[in-house]
Amino acid sequence: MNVDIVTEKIALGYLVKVKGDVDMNSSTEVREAFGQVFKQRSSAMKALVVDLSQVRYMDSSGIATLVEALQTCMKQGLQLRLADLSPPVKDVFELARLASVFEIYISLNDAMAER
Amino acid sequence: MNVDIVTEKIALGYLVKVKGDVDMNSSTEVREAFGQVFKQRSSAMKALVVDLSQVRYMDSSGIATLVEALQTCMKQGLQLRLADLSPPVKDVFELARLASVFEIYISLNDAMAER
Amino acid sequence: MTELVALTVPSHPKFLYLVRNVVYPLAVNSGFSKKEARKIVLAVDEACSNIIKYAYAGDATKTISITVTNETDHISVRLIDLGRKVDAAKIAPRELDDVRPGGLGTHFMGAVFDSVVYDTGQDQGTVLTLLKKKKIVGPGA
Amino acid sequence: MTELVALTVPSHPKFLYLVRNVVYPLAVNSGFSKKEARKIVLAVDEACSNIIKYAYAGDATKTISITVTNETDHISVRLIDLGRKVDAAKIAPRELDDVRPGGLGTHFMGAVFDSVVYDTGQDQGTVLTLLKKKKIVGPGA
Ligand SMILES: Nc1ncnc2c1ncn2[C@@H]1O[C@H](COP(=O)(O)OP(=O)(O)O)[C@@H](O)[C@H]1O
Ligand SMILES: Nc1ncnc2c1ncn2[C@@H]1O[C@H](COP(=O)(O)OP(=O)(O)O)[C@@H](O)[C@H]1O
Repeated sequence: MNVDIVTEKIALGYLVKVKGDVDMNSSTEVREAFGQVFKQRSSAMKALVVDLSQVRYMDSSGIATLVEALQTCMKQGLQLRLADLSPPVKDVFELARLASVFEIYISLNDAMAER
Repeated sequence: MNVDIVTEKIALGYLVKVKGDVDMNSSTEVREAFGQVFKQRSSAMKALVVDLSQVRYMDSSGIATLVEALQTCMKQGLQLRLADLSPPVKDVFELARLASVFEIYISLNDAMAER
Repeated sequence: MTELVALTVPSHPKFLYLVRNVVYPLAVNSGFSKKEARKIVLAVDEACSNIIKYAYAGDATKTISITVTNETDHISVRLIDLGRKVDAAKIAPRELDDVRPGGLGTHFMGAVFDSVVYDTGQDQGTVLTLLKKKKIVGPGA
Repeated sequence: MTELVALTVPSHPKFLYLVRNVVYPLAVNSGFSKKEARKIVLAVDEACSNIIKYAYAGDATKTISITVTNETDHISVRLIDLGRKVDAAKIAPRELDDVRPGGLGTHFMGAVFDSVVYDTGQDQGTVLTLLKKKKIVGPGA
């Protein structure tokens, strides 16, 4: 109910679009969406792109979910690209001083560009 | 804070655009905006058009304000035209069974057309 | 299943939006449509306005307590004030064809809720209980 | 001027959005910027999550009470639970350069609020008081 997740196959690998509130109630759904992507893992896959432009709220459980995804990506030799952070996401990244830990792209286009 | 009101001079007379919540806290502001229009009254003025498309909420104090405005309009020989009722406004009109009392226009364009 | 949410606000109309902010999503999450939820919010808002106007005669320094209980087959909203007791016999929604400002609030409450009960049996103030049944979709739903 | 709003919700994470729905506009209306208000909401949400996780060990049938008090020079948010008492000595926000999931909630509370006080002096549970000063614009503002 509070979060809407859409996963799409893209040239680079997968795009996960997260919309709504990512809190203790809904972060499990985000984690499951990432889990699905990791299951589809193939050698052609280069990156997991996460569109955060429609996130209205994110708390530490959302951050924890992203940190876990980053750790799985690193193990699997994948890039985790976070795109177009909404103001509430920027706030929580700022407070957690996480901006340097993640690969953050200003726009979804930038994040989806092959590199 | 909960309501935003913009008044414009138009060919027919005046257009009042109401945005936000019209409740016991803010209906006075709407009443005052109508009062300003009634003060500007000239013989060239035919109608007071009220754009209700951006009203997120309206309660009985909002209805009371519109009924008062209708009464003043009738005394002054003016038309009161309500345009583009938002769903919450439609709800409260339905519950108050007021749809037949007011001149209601589906769109602002219709309401602003000379007749 | 009984889920109870309680909100207490000062008896000033500037806090009515908070009541709406709480009641609307609770009504939607209890299974009412958006349109039904909007009407529930309207009726509760009118009940709060009446407490401010009549029970407290405009005194903004008192409090209004609202509890929303989500049960399997209904939602109930209870409004508690510590003001002048309601004379329930005097509360009569006006005839709708009498077009004039005022008199609509109690009509809305009756039109939206299945039951509207004023209880003045406490030492102080009034407890107003509004109850609306859910449309049960299937057996055990 | 003291304005008090109180909200009580079940200790289930699906009610956290209600806490946010109430705290955000109160913070904005008390004079905080939208960005500050978002951070206040975040810290309060984390405090509620911790009550659910630690004080109630995931039991969703208990209650969390939140009061928000808007004073002339500060806003204070008080969270009351009736669960296992906090061992305040054990609550230490983790070092931020230790990148791992978890340990951020208490860091957020400390970063956002000017004071964070856990009181276990009651018979049952914990009272957490979060306080944030307003930037006073002029004398007497
Ligand atoms: N909480 C209350 N306490 C005392 N009297 C009330 C209360 N609520 C309603 N009333 C009485 O019922 C009448 C009808 O109320 P209502 O339908 O809300 O319309 P209005 O407030 O516009 O008159 C009021 O005028 C008032 O006399
Ligand atoms: N209300 C509470 N009751 C008991 N222990 C708590 C409470 N809040 C926090 N703690 C303790 O403080 C630690 C840090 O909490 P926090 O920073 O919110 O991160 P996390 O919950 O992710 O571990 C928790 O792991 C827990 O041991």
